[in-house]
Amino acid sequence: MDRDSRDRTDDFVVTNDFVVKVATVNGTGSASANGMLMQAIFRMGIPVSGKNVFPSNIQGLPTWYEIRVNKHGHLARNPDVDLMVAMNPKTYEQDIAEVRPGGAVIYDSSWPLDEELFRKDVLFFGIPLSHMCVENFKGDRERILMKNIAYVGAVAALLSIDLEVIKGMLEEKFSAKQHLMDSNNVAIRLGYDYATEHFDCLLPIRLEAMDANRDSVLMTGNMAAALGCVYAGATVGAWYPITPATSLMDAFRSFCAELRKDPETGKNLYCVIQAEDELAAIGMVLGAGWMGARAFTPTSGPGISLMNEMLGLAYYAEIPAVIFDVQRTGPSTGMPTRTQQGDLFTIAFASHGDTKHILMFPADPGECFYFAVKAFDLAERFQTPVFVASDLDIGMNDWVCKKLEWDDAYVPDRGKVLSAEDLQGMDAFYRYLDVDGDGIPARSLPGVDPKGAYLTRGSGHDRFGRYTEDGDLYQDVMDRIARKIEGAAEALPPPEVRLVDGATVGLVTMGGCRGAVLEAIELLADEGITLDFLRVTGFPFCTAVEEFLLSHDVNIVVEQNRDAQLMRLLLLETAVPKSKLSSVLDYRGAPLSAEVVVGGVRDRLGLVPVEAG
Amino acid sequence: MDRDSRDRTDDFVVTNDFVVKVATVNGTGSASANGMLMQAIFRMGIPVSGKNVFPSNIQGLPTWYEIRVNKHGHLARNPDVDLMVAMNPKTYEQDIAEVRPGGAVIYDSSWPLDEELFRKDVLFFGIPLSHMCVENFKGDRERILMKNIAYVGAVAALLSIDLEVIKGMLEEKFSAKQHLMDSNNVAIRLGYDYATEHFDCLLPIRLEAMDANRDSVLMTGNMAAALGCVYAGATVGAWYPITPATSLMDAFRSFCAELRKDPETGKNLYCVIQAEDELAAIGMVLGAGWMGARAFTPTSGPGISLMNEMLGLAYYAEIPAVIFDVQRTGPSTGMPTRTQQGDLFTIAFASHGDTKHILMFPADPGECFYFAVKAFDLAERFQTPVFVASDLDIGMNDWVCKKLEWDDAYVPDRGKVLSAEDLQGMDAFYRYLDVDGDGIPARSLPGVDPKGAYLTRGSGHDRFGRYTEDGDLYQDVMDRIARKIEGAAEALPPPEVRLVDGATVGLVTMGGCRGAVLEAIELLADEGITLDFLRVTGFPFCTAVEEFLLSHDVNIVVEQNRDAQLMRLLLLETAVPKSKLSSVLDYRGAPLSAEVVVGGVRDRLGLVPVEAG
Amino acid sequence: MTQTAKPSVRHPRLKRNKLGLTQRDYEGSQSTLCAGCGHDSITAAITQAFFELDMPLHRVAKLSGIGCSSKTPTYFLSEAHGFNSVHGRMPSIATGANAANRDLSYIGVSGDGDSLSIGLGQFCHAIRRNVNMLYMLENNGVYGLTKGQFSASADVGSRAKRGEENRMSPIDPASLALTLGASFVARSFSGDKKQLVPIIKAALTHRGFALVDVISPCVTFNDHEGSTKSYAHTREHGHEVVETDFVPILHEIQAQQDHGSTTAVTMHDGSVVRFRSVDEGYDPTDRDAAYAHLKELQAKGEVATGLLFIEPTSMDLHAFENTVDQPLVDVPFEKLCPGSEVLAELQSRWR
Amino acid sequence: MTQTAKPSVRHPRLKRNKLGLTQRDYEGSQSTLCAGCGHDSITAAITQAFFELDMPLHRVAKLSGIGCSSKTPTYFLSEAHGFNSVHGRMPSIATGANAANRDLSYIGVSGDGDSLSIGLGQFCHAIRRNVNMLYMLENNGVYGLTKGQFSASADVGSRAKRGEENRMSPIDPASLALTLGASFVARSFSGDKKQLVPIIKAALTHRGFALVDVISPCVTFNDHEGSTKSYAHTREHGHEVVETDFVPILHEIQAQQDHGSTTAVTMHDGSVVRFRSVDEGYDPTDRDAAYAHLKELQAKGEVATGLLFIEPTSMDLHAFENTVDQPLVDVPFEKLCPGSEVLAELQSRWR
Ligand SMILES: Cc1ncc(C[n+]2csc(CCOP(=O)(O)OP(=O)(O)O)c2C)c(N)n1
Ligand SMILES: Cc1ncc(C[n+]2csc(CCOP(=O)(O)OP(=O)(O)O)c2C)c(N)n1
Ligand code: SF4
Ligand code: SF4
Ligand SMILES: [Mg+2]
Ligand SMILES: [Mg+2]
Repeated sequence: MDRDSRDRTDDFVVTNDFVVKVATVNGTGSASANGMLMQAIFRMGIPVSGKNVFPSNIQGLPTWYEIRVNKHGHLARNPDVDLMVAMNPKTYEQDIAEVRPGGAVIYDSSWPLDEELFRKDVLFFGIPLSHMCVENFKGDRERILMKNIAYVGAVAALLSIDLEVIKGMLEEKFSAKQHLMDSNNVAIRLGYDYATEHFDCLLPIRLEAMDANRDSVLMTGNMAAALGCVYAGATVGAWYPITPATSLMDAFRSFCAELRKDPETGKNLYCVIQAEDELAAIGMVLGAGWMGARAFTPTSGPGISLMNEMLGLAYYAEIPAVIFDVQRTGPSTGMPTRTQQGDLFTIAFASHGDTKHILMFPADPGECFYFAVKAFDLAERFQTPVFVASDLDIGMNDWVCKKLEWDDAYVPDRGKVLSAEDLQGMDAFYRYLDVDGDGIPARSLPGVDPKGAYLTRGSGHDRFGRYTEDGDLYQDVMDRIARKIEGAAEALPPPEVRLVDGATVGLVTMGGCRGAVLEAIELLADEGITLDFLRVTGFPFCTAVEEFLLSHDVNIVVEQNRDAQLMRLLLLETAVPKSKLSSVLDYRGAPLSAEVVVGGVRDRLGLVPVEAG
Repeated sequence: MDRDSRDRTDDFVVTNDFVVKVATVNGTGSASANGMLMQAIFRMGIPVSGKNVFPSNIQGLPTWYEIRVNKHGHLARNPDVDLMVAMNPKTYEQDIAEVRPGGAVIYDSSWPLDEELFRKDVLFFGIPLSHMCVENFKGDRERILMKNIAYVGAVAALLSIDLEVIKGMLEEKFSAKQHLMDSNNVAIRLGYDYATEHFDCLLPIRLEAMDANRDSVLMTGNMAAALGCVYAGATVGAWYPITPATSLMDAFRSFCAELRKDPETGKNLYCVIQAEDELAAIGMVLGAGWMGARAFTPTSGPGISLMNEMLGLAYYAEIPAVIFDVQRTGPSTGMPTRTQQGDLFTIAFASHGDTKHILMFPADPGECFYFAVKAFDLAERFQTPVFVASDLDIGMNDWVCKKLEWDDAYVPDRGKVLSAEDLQGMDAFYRYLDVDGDGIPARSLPGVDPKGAYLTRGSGHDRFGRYTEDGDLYQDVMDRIARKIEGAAEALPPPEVRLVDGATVGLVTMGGCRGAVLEAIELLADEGITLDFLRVTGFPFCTAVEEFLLSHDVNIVVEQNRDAQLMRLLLLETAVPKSKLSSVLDYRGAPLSAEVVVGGVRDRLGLVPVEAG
Repeated sequence: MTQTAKPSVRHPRLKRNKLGLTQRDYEGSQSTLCAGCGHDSITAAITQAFFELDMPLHRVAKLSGIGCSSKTPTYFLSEAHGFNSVHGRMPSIATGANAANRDLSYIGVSGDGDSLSIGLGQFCHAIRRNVNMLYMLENNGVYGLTKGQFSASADVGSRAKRGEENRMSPIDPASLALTLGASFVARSFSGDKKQLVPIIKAALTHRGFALVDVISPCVTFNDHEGSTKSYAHTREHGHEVVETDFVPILHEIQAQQDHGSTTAVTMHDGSVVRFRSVDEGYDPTDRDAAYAHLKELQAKGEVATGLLFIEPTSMDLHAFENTVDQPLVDVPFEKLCPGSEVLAELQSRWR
Repeated sequence: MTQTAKPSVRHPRLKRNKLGLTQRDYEGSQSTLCAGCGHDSITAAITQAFFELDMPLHRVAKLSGIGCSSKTPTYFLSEAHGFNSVHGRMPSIATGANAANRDLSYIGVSGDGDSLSIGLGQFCHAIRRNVNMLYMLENNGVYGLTKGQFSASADVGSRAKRGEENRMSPIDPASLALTLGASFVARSFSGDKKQLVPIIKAALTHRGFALVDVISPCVTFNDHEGSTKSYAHTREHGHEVVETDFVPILHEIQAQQDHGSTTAVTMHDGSVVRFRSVDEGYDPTDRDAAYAHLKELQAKGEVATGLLFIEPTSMDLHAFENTVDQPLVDVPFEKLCPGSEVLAELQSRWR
């Protein structure tokens, strides 16, 4: 990104617009220290984001945390590091190399830094963190933990984070554990005081309290999606642990433990089953969905692959199910702790034979909540699996989001479910009969009434639900199902569209790319390039999506996979001609940055970058 | 189809151009009787095809066999029945209704036919088959079996099948079992004599010996594919039984039992494992492929769905594998004994993440043989799974095919496999290094040399084969794999192209639709509609495919699935604009007929059918 | 909803159960299996057991995988909901269904291919979770529907119709279930309705996973000489170790009056299963002893039959998960959705 | 090919084996597991066993699924080919590999999640096929890599780090394997190298599927009080039932000279495994007795360890399939392709 995109005060100090990156070792407690740092900035009312870059490992390998502060609210990942908190000697070399000229490095000066690592164009702040912790704390474990807290103190001092904010956080966190609160306070002060005492040369970046977060909270997408499941009235969850989806079910369980106990008996108003694998997890969801429960499973790519057969069954036997695909870098095991949007084709057409599934693409944790609720409504209304496709970045990172709201008038859309009275009032019930002409037949639930009984099956059946090997009767049902799924297009959340006067080029994206793309649009606007914005939120695509694409000369689709999966879906499933489509791809596993989008758009439009002024 | 498409002699008797359909009950031995009928016609040198329409059941349900005789060699299914051999009272009604006006019905007159079933426009030949068999044979089982043979005799008489031909067949078949030969001969005569004696009114259809089959044999696609595996040198086969793929492995085993015993020890020069499921079957194939064996698995849709995770592993870890997808009607269990071409999308992009697989589409059993051999070459050359996508019709029905030929100079294309000497001569071996610039790295096989050792993995790796979570190193490998797979386009068997002067419309198809489409082209030519022909044989598509599509104003893609999967693949993967694509679909599970194609093409071109002259 | 109709001749004098239903009402549509298939006899036994248990038709959920055996839910209880799922995955579907609605009676029908090959993992884990269901394993040693390949339950030395001999050791569902801690393990023979019906009733009454492994000959592919799953072989080598009698809850129990060798086990609903050991000292409540006895017989080429093991007080899925007594599908939305105030409160912690 | 380098300090006086290699040569790259993880000790034992068996490095194939345990093939024998596959599916890959090349030494490493949940079906079927391999099940009662969920081997009453108690009955790989007819079943403890190394050597020498179930504590998620798979608990409750000694083929065998309680079993290659029963009368060649003893100890809360059962003469996959002795990958194409004449002959029958 061009340096000049940052607002600088006269004395070349940038306020509330910079990137801090912390390099540590995983399994040492640094994750919670970094979270505190981000939370403190959040509490100062400043727009902030934190991206955890962690290895597929439990302990001892390099890990990073990237905090971006941006007063304008641009919170996509920005790889341009202003301050590196280099706590892992094993990665010193690459960490120090990453700092932008004029930036700074904090390191642990308990041991001297290798001469070769110093850079002239970067400030170095050595703090003897390990020494201080050895002096002040007892036991290896505590010393390691407190070193993290100590660097938080130092960063707080250098960036002018309000110490009271941090103290408040510690009080909340350790209210029950005085001992821990004490050590944490000591550690914070160690770092803070050392920095204030030793460094009079100030950093070129600084924080200043704002009031941008009044209506916001910090949450991860998995947490929000789990809460959506609670609010939607989901009662059965089945899953097999997999990064980055595991925390969704962890969150569901802990929300339920708090909010879903029967007040009288203390028993659970939900049932969460750790399945033996993903084939079983989706099987359990289908079993529960068949019974009439709202049921879901969170998983990631490998799990989706394993669910393939059952997804075809659900499509063809028309059983509601909600699947959260928290995407990670594929194919195969790939990079389990890196983000991607690589499963679109797989989920859109999962399973052999002719299928097409309903997909939703939340852009942030807030949408994870709302889309989760909607997913259950759609799954029951259309009697089919609905996929909520988020990704590791949305699912596992803390995002600053608008507070969630809930309308107490909400009534679940159960779709066409027949009650015992309905059934009794009917001449005969036929499971797959399109009575209303919308492709959606009515369903009956087991146990309700003998008149509703039928045999659900994945084998050939006719509109009456009877087994068939007759081609015409088979086709009749398949055609109706196709119609039914098309009908979902307009029932999905509407796409996000932002139009500018005179723009002839559309920038199209989905999910977590939103922030980077919007930021890129602003940056390009500064260069005089105006772009319209379309964020696709669901599949099958609604007419608004098609109209947008048709009404622009070029649509550049920005997404995080190698094969332009969204662009190709748009090509397949709208009337847009090939000539109007182009794409910008980044599939390296990190959350998307505006820089990549800007570069890509310039390239697609045949423009050269403007000179940094 | 218009009646007039048949050549009639002056006395309105049609020679060598008609359809016989036999309606029986499965599990009664009718399948082999019907096969005899077809084989006899084949031996008379007349072009013939037989389509078995059987239930997903072992015994007691209706089953049909459709024999088409066509002197011009048009052997696609034709639903226009001239002669119905109605042996199953449970389906009399629909069977008799299916006969074309002027056609005929043979039925078992041991019991009187319901008055209501008679039609004025159809000839009825009652033969007391059951009575005759009760009189002439002992025991229920034999009586049931021989009834089938008896109707063969009757049909032979009515169609003028050479009795000597049938006798010759019986001699070959029962040379070792005099008793069976005797009963069969008796039964044949029973039917034959009864018919000759009682029916002097002749059928409007008749057979006359030709010499069209001199260079041909009868075979099923599964048999031929299995033989291809034998000739390609495949040593490891793993599979889980599934209709319609099971007979492929049955055939492989019996060919191997005959051709692949070690002459000295009598031990097997192959290893076939009945896996516990398809996940295991493909796992075994990958294990064997990794070791350097040519390994394969035959399966159908549900198996493909279950293999999804492993297919992504094979793609990303670059392990050769050959998968035969003998397609059946999906989704889910669907109609297991009906044909379809519904798995294209699933196999083209199998597994989560960015993937793309090599596919081959044989059109008949002959191509099943050649494509099977080629598939192993391609799998090893490109170090990736290769799918041979046939279907139930090709795989399980007997087809008249040109005799298979084998070039003894054939040397398997093992691709870049390093020998111990190669390895010793290298400075260092890196598994995923693109030394030759074609995207294909060299591989080493376990056990050959310590220098070749590396760890195969489905997790992130760099070009050296080392584990990585670095986005750039990951991308490097993913981009190379994409390049590698593109390279396969021109290595696949060339598409079949037939151009006519002045045609601006292309008729595009794949696999078993070939016959019906070519016949339709002739029929439409008679109406003055000229069409070019393209049969796609593989994926990724080669430039010849793209050029064909681009050079026609309209390309009508004929295929057997609901969602126009081939047309959509062509749209995605060639430069053809949407405006040039259109499609004709039939997905009711029966082999395609020219009638459907003709109707579809007329409709797409906005033409009305010409009046029957 | 009606399936393929069965010629419905009503005998006016047919016996009626407490619900006023005849056994005919517990039937389904006409079987399409081969004449003589063992599975059809099991269907008949199931029909009778449900009838005799006075089970309301629509309160039963019948599930299956894929195979000839898995087709049979169509042939009984046509007024019960059914789910003919995919190959080998019925246990997970039953688990999810049961999680959602604990009040129905669950019967899962599967084959040896369905349960012991492709479905082995799910089968074992349903046992572990002690899902409250009757699991009917219709065991014929082959894959019937795909035409006679050996299944994993084929015995060493058993011969296929075409002559090959199986040499891999079989997976014996009963001993496997005992090893895995199953709470109810029975084995029977499709040809022995007298033994089978009370076992089915006990299994349906048992709270937890009740495995009923039934040797069910495949007349088309595995009933020849040389097969160890043929009618003849099973008749000859079946060995009843314990006789079972099922006494419904409301019947008067004459418990302790029997001979010394009789034990009675009270089920969670108060009904009673009475055992009379055929083999001296056989105790169907001692898992390890049952296992040892099974293996001993097996070594002699005999197949132990009867209700081999029962642990009537084990915890089932819902006990493990501590779910409410009311079926989750019946819990009103108001009790499930915490509402806007709670949402605000919750979020106050997320700052 | 080298993996992440390990500081390679060569001690000139290190012991060398028959191939002239030191134990260092049998190592792999630096472990990235948590300090103190049981799996690392198993890696060390594997390294030592291969070294002591004088195994040529590149004649070993090492496979694994996914999990912390499944990462370990990177940490030993860096000059052997390896295959880190997908979760739970290593057995099938090993089966196919072995089918193709029977001459390599196969070691599969898996975890309790990998083998007993997602991979249970494949695990059981590899046992049934008696695939010739050492199957190392690094058993810690939890899913380490996904951060500590209970696995299916978690014991009843074992507590998770956050306090919940497991109440489902565990799948015990050793008794499961015995039930399924496994030909070699051992259990050990990662902390007991003395016991583990000879077991690994015997397992590698055994022709057939050799299960080595090793309790391997997860220090990060399952080594606390209340866990039954912790170091402390395993040390306290481990119970060696039989001591094993492996005598390579060329060593002089002093077989019958020992005390009365020693038995010796000769392996197919002529090497000998000697047993000394710790528990009086324990006979590691009697499957059912071994099972009974295991269960008896289990009932007392004890974990039987040692080479629990061996059947050295069982048929392996290749015996079942009657494959040639030469590895199939080495059979020249000429012997595989029947050629044009045969093709013509064959087709003469297809008319
Ligand atoms: C995924 C999948 N693979 C294979 C099949 C084919 N198939 C159908 S039934 C069956 C075996 C059935 O055997 P079993 O469960 O023993 O039932 P049986 O017919 O013997 O009663 C197989 C392999 C399938 N339907 N689905
Ligand atoms: C298909 C699939 N589902 C889930 C995962 C996530 N996953 C990775 S390792 C693991 C469990 C590993 O447990 P275990 O085998 O006991 O190994 P440990 O880490 O305890 O040694 C899981 C669930 C995956 N990699 N693939
Ligand atoms: S094939 Fe066997 S199992 Fe299937 S219906 Fe016939 S007899 Fe029964
Ligand atoms: S998490 Fe547990 S199993 Fe994994 S490396 Fe750490 S201690 Fe070992
Ligand atoms: Mg069976
Ligand atoms: Mg584990």
